[in-house]
Amino acid sequence: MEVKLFAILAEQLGDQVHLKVSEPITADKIKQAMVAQFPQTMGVIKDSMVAVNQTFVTTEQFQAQQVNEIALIPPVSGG
Amino acid sequence: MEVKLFAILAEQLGDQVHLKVSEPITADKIKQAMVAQFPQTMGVIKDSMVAVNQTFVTTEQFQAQQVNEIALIPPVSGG
Amino acid sequence: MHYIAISKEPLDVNALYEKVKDPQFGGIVVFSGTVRQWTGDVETQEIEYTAYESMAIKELTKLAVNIEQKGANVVIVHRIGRLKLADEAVFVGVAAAHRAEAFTWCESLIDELKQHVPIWKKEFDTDQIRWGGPA
Amino acid sequence: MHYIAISKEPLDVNALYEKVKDPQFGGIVVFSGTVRQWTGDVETQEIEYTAYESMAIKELTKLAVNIEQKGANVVIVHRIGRLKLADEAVFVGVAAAHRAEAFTWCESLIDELKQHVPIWKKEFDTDQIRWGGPA
Repeated sequence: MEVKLFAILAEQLGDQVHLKVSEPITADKIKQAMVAQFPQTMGVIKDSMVAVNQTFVTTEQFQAQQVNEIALIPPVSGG
Repeated sequence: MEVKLFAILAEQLGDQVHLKVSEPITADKIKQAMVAQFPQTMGVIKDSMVAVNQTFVTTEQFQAQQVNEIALIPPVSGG
Repeated sequence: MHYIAISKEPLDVNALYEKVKDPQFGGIVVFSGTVRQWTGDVETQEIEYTAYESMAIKELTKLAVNIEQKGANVVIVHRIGRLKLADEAVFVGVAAAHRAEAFTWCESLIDELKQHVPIWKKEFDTDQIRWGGPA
Repeated sequence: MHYIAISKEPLDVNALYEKVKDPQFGGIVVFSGTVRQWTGDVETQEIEYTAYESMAIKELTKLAVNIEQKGANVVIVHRIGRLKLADEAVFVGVAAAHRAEAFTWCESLIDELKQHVPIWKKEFDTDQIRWGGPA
């Protein structure tokens, strides 16, 4: 599935990457797939959050058809 | 001595009144002289502060020559 | 820096904001108090503020310098005269390096102003005139 | 009411202040965060903000509605793009009936924004580029 990237991740890898994640989809599995495919992002991914359909998720499980949008959210620094 | 009035006191009695206060001058003596001369102000004076030379005073004692300006300060309500 | 004034003219919030702003200080907190229409069941039409001007400026300057010395810009202006609904009665602006300080200092300044600075309001409500506003 | 935006244009602080103001609410507290020149020994020249815009608006709206329902107007606007020194990065305005609430709510909004809303800064300092600013 397509995963949106921002900030330092987007700078390194572009706005979006394709990851293979098996169902049920969880935040941990997305982060693991990211690190497996792009090991250089491990440090940032460890501190990142996952958003599914523009909402932060932690332990929730999703089927692929429930997912419109996945994003990796590096530590925020607005304000 | 001349004593400046403000707010509800000024509305009732004008911007300034003349009070007789013996040395050493104190806040209590000023308030007592005010109530003696204008008994109708008793309720407001009880809650008022005294300022000598534009500084709030409580127990300080003054000689007449130290005093440039005396004011009675009814409860404030700015802001 | 600090800037203190008692103003007969309407407050120019934008100009006062620009005055407090400073590239040295990244966090700006502004409090403004405006004439409110309703206080419970009491409807306000107008407020007249008066001040013991010279002493008010002296007291406000003491408050401002005390905060300025901790590392901040402070701007305090209080309006006097007749104010209509939604007019600004007071502007308190603090610029500081850290936002938590700017909030704390701004709030303590308006709290102190309301407790000690010789300024008075006479409120013209639809039912009666009140010195100091509804009890 | 509440108003939320992510803006590519410079923030018009005065227009946003007028938006939050309301004769119903006498106390207005505004926080603005501007680009600060110095953070300790680090000198900043420019900051670039980026956002996950649609989600940032969703998160900010949740925060704003939560406060609005307690009885307040809330205006939050965050700038994105390249900012120069002293440019406003963020405006958070709260109008409420009582000033203590306005202070508390405004501060909690900017605290929450900084912790959870998907917006990032890339700081161009004289010595290096820093994601998120000086540690």
